Amino acid sequence: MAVPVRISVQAEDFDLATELSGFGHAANTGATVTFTGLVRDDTGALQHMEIEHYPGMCEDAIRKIADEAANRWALTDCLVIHRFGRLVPGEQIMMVATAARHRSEAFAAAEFLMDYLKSRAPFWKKEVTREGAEWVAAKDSDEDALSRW
Amino acid sequence: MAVPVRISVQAEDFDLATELSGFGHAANTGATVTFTGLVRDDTGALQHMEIEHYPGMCEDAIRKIADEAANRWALTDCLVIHRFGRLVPGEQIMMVATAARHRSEAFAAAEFLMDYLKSRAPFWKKEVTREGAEWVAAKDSDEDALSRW
Amino acid sequence: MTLNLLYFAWVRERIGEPRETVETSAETVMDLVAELKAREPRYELAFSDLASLRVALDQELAEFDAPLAGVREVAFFPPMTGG
Amino acid sequence: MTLNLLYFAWVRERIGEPRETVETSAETVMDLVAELKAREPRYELAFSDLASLRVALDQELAEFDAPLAGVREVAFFPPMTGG
Repeated sequence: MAVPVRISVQAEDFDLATELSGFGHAANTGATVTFTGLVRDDTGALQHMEIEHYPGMCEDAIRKIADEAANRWALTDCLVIHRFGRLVPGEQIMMVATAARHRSEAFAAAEFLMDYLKSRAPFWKKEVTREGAEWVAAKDSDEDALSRW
Repeated sequence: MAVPVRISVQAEDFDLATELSGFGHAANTGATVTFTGLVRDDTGALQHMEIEHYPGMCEDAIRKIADEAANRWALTDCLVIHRFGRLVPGEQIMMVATAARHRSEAFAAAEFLMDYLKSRAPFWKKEVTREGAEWVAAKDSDEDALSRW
Repeated sequence: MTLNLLYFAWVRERIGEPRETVETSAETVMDLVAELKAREPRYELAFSDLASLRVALDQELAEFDAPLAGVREVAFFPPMTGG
Repeated sequence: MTLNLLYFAWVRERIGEPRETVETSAETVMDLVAELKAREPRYELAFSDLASLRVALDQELAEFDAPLAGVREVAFFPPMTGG
């Protein structure tokens, strides 16, 4: 299917509005969903986050996930942006956007994308605080989340 | 809880970017989800859609739904905009935005809002084609969707 | 008692006006509906299938057997189709 | 055969470099890991718990018993934490 799937793996920040201009404009689009992930700092201790990535594999891995979502839910548009490098609290880490005929398809595809990006896209997060640096551990629940699809 | 919940029932179109400027900026926000509903025209026959609403009840009904979502998923921000009046294909009908600590909460709250707005917010859609006008019938599936919450 | 009645969507179209004020001694919504249906064929038509109707009392969804005591505004409409 | 090895996140930090080229006759990923572990303590440390490691062959996720025939790039890393 000729679903437009756009993917960007980048160090630069992105602007949701700019990225969404022209998104989901097919006449058969009835619903668009966006997800934006941000660097959270619950305790005030986080200085920055460092996101490492596997450049060669990243875009391919994301494209496979996005293509599957696009086909499975007959998306009319699909966008994934994921950043790497140093990010401070409050900064945007990544976003996905999905467009479909109905809301249930747009929501399901966006959640599917997030679940798979979480544990199948080659990124690794390290949190740097005054006390030191620590790699964010993958959660069992992230792996479990895949079983629902 | 002092969750900021913003609601607008309006005839005018809205700009997602403008509405989201300053949205979800609390330090404990890790995820934001937006949903936008658009006037779909699968067949090319739709001339316009007319959305009737119950002015006195609308905002209260939406606020109750949004407050419940905000409390249930500990939202850090919440926005609902719903338009009424005459809309042509491709136009935006409504949007919701949710901000939370984790993605699962932001997604669940957005889907909950949509499910409840669909059959508990006093709006009625009429589709006008060259052949005439028809009120959009509520679907059993919309009512059924509420049972999952 | 005096009630403000509001009609929306095809209920409004069948009755032919969006609102009216009635004097009634109906005790429940159902009683009120019976009174209205007895008035004119357009009400009979609008209220012919209660299963396809919803009612709000003072802007809160209610059941058709709900009492009207203290109520000021009664709205009749088909199932909502927001979102 | 010549293999390009890539290391990410704490695997990279334990081994002390992001990439290297090795000559090996290992038949599977597991054989390769055994060879590396025998080389130096830093490899022993990096590969001490395979359950906490993932491997990609030519940029596709694979199992540790996968054959290396025809492979050019092997990447080792902890479970991914994207999104």
